[in-house]
Amino acid sequence: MSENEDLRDEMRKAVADFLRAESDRRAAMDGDHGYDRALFRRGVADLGLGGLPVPERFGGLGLGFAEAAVVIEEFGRAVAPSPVPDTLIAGTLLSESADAGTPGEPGEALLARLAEEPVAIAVAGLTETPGRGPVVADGGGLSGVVGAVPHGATADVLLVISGEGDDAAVHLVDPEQPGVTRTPRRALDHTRRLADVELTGARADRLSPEGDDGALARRLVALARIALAAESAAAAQACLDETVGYLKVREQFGRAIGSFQALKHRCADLAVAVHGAVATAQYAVRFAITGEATDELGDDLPTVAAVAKVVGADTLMRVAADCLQLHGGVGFTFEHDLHLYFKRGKANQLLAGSGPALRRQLAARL
Amino acid sequence: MSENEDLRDEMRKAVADFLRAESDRRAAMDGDHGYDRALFRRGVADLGLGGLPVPERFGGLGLGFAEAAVVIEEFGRAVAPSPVPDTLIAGTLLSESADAGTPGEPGEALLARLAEEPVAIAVAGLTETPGRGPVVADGGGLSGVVGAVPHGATADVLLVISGEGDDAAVHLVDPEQPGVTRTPRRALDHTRRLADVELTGARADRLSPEGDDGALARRLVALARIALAAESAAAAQACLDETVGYLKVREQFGRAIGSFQALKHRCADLAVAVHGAVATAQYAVRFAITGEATDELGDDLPTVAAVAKVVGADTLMRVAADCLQLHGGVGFTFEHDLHLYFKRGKANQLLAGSGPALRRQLAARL
Amino acid sequence: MSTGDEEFRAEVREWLAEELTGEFADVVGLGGSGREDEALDRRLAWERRLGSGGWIGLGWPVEHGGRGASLAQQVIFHEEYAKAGGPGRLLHMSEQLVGPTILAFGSDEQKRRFLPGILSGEALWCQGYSEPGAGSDLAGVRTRAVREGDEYVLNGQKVWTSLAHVADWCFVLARTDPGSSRHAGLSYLLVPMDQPGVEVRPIRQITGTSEFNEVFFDNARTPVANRVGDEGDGWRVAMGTLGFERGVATLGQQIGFQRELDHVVELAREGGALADQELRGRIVQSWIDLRVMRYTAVSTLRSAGSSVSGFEASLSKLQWATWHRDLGELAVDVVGPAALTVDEPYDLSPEQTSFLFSRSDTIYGGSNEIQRNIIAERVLGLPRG
Amino acid sequence: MSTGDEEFRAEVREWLAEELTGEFADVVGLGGSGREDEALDRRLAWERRLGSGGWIGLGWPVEHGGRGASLAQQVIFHEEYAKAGGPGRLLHMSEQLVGPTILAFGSDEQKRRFLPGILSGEALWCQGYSEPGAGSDLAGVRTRAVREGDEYVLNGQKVWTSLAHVADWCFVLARTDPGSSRHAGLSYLLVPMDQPGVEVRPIRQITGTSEFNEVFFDNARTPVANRVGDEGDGWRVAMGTLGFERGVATLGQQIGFQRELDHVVELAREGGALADQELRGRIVQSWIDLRVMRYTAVSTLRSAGSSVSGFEASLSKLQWATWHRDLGELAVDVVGPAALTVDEPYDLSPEQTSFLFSRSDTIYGGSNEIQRNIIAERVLGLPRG
Repeated sequence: MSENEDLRDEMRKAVADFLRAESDRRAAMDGDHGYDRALFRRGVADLGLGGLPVPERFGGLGLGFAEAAVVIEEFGRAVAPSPVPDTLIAGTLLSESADAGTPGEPGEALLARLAEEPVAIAVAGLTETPGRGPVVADGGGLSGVVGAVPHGATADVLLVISGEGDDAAVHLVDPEQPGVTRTPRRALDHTRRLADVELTGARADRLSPEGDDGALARRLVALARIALAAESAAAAQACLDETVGYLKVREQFGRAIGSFQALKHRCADLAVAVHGAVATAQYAVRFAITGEATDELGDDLPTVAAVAKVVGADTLMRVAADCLQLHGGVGFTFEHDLHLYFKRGKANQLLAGSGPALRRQLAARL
Repeated sequence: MSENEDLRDEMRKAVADFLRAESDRRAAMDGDHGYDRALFRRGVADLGLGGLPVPERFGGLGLGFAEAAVVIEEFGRAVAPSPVPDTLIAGTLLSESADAGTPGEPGEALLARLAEEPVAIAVAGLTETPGRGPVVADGGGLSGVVGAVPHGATADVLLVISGEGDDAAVHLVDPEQPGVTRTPRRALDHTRRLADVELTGARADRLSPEGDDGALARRLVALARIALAAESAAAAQACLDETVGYLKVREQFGRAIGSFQALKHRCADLAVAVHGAVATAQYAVRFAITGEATDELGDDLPTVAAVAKVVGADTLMRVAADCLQLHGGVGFTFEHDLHLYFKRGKANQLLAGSGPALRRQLAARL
Repeated sequence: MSTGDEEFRAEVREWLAEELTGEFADVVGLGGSGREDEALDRRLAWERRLGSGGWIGLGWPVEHGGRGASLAQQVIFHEEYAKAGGPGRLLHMSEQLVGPTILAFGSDEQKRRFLPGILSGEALWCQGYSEPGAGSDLAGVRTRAVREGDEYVLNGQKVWTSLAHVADWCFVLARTDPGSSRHAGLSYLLVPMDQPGVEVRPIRQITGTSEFNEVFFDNARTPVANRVGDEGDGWRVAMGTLGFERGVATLGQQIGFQRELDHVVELAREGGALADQELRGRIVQSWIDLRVMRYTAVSTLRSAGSSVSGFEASLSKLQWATWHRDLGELAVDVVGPAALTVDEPYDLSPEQTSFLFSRSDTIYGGSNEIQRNIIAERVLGLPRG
Repeated sequence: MSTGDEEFRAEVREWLAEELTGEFADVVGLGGSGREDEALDRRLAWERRLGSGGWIGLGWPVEHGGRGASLAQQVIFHEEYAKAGGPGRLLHMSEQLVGPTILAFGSDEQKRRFLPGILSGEALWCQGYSEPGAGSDLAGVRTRAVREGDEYVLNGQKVWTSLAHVADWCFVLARTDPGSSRHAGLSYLLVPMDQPGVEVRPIRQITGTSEFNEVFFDNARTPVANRVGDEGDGWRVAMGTLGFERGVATLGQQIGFQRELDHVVELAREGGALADQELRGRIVQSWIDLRVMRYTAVSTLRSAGSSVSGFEASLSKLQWATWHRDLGELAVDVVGPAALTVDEPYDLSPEQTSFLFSRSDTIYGGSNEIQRNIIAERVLGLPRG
């Protein structure tokens, strides 16, 4: 265990250094892709980010979700615009399928590609699409409309969820085919472009084993929610750290405003919230790895993932909002980065199951 | 208007002085009645509290709900155990009926008695009784069980609500009859004893005019909720005033703890809440008097009364809870009066329509 | 409400109905929070129309060109204006801040010179108070004004100056005594914007738009005769009318709030959020809190003489700013995932604008924290820390 | 979790199952928050049984009579204890506060003399820290201890001393240097309770009951040999093990919390509150927050070496105290109007007790405000005010 922790610490540092040195967030979010394609290529080439979860027999690093989560956290901390997080989730799912012997030939080919070259994968169907039901899979391929697909317009491959509940299934879809129409959408959160994806009898390779009763789709949803939890918690930590630093130097009334007790206590409450969100995301990551059906409280993975998602996103939103207030006017300017965290917070609350929707689901368990 | 305001200021002062000089809250709340019966008699004799709303032709002072509310506020400020508030509400309702020419002979007789001698009236049926429906009125009298009747076991007269909605009606009931069984209940709030009242074919005089579609009962409920709002707001103000005073003298870390900004800001927020609750109660009192069907926001009296009740009780609860924390350990002792406000706050939240229930009703208007 | 007030209300309503359906039908609903720079020309024209109709400076004394209207009548005007969908006012700095200041502290000459332009709706003013180093702590002002003959020469930077790019004048708090600190040594100066020494740069905000500006004074000049009050007495002059800023406008503002909330309820009904336990609960609490604000304002105005106390101004600011900010967030939550996207290039929906822009409500014009300090120390009498 | 841990868990579970269904079946579920004085004799007997079973001082070094159990094993014990419904512990002050203090700072003689009584469950200790003038500000202690020959003579008043009426010993923070102030000049003294100079008066609380006491020292005496650490070094001694107070007990405590929450959910289901939008929302948020607390504790223990940091102790206290207090209020709200009445004379339901007694959670053992100060200054490094 401690060996893995060392590895993860190294990875954390490597990714953080890479992002700090190379990432120009402002240029990336305004560019054509909404992210820095060259940076993505270098990240895959230099750090092996694409092949990180891919089993070694396909040429990957053979690491697991814990290491993927570390990378996702660092991208979250920097609110870096990038398809890396979703690609890692997809890669993790594919690799698990490969370990279970069920990825099929197209899945295996994609794993090999991931290890080899820069491939951006987008996941479609995590977020409720207003006025639309789930994508339908039948003999004629996949059909339906999926909104709010992160980096969906620029992704090289789509992972699409069809159906719902026990009928849900995961499919690989090549976006470059007539049956797929992608409409890029500017997002409230500048650091994560979205797309509407329309499928009209799109050819697809089903990843879910027949008769898995929606298990693979549930797993994908859980991994995606946990990833959002991890990136949110890390972003909240970054936001709070920056703010505490600012409060130590910003003076008003002849003293550092960080010496005013009302602000200090607010920061203390935020620190408690962030600590809780980080612990919750970490717990969820570990639980996703151990693969046990339920934990000591009797919760299953979808439950733990929903809790983590809600806690992480709510914490980021709360922290960013409070930090904006603590900064005063300057946090309200576009030039300051705080609003990127603030908008990411709201986006993470709404993506992949909104807070109200997930709490409604959790309440149904009571 | 200003003449009435002068009168109300005088009354406020007279009642406050009376309570300060004569009321021994602790002895009263532990006594047999749960309130000081002798004090009640003197209040009726010296200040005319019983006959306050009673029209002059019945020997009363002929004042209105605005003046009754002033008295109720002062009893709230002192969390004085007394049937005066409920008696004033009942007296107001009866007087309004008399002005409309519909109180009937028993109602008129009671008005004359109120002006003459100490009569405590309890109102039964304001608070939901768990597991029980409303009281049923038929040819055989009133039947049913009503819980949580304030001062119900010691009252000289009961005002009972039967039915619900458009079928609701108000009745005068003599508690000293075989059809009425009263079970005194010790209350969480030491300053307001409660009783369960069981009616088995109890003789009753109906106050509601036939075919009033529940109007008089609705009016009674509204007046009772507004009275709770007024007493809650005044109690919250008293609680905050006491706490601010304490913070100015209590020293820790070598300085008055009221100089710590985190506590100051909390007090400021409480002051805003109290100010709002006071204004809300006053608005509701005035609206109850003007008798217009709706106000400029399109709200009717039941709506305004529900808002006022919720806001008043929630504010008292919040203020008392925060004041307890601000006092530290000493507020946790039975000897300190803070817990009386704290318990009154919870009681007022639960009596005459709980917060969740009223908010549910208000939400239905949206 | 007296008969006279009802007649006044009818007059206001009639005038607005006529003007806003006529020539100015196109300005209905424009401007407002986060959309301050919308259709500026048309709205400036509308201000002049208001001025010629005699609706500016309603409460000002008759001898200075006002109507001497009562507080109740001023409230009526703001209510009817809001109900009629009158566009966001551009002259509130002129009418509600610098005008009353000149009335209270200005010389006769200043009154003669500056008030008519405000009353006619022609003179647009902006506020030069905040600086990068003097936000919540206004007394930290560092902009200097040095006397040279009959003029002051200004150097320094102001920030969060809305409408500075179109304003004719700026009322500036500047340090005229170079050795002074804090409240002492400040003066209140009226500075013409159209001169080489004044540069206005828009601040790009969280919304992507730019209602606010930075104003740079680089040897900007204004005659000594444009100083309001004594030299060094600027703090008292500036603070003397700060409570004025709100007060009478509150009830009108709340009608706008009610309309915003109604819109959110409508969205919730259409989109299904009204059926969600949590969003429904937040909506009803917002609905209740708006009523508390309204009842508080009604109570304040009932008990007010001719002005609103500092406590009530602070309380009202804290109340509405927090409420409005929370409504902004509630609005996007009610919209749900559809609020994730915006139109190109970054064109926000009203709910998204409200969500983002309302974050400034609790900061500008005295942050929530400053209001809490004021209430704790000046109203509750709690000791300074 | 290692195999050894699983064996240890089985051992704990087996022992508890046997003892709590046997002779001590009657103590199951007794005591706990707000019911600290319930069935004291039987619970004291149970403490002795725990002691004879070797379950006290689990983590203490073997050479001092402990088991040298790992943090994980201590957690396992607390968890299994809670799951088995073990009664509220009376010896936590002994085992978790004074014991570790003597281990860390005591003389060999003190260790020989005092530790065995704690380990056997026979010596009951109470805490003499807080005073009427020294609540949140412990360094304001005014109780004096003056040296007379081989003894200290104590005069002063302590407050919030739970179990003082049955305790054998009190560990007292007293001022031994009369001219000193604040943290300097305090000493940590072990004082026998059974002497004429010690008077214990119960404090009647908001619940009507009396778990807490005032302790008056009126020329109370204790040998100088009963001072732990140097004279004047009492602050360091007392603070040295304050973080110890929580930590390992947290996960066990949370099992109790989960049980309380389950009970509230059950009440809500039966009484209909679960169908109410608002109460349902509050319940699910409480349910989520309990998980966050648990995950936080798991994370703390995973990363902890042999002790828990001050940050984590403060954080955990703030988290659980606030959560538990809110649960107390939620419980009566779920019960609804039925919570308005109590049994004669003032006999509270578990929900009512929880509602009232949990108000002390956020005050004692370092109030929420104190914890926030600690986190802001010592963890975030924000400057002192």
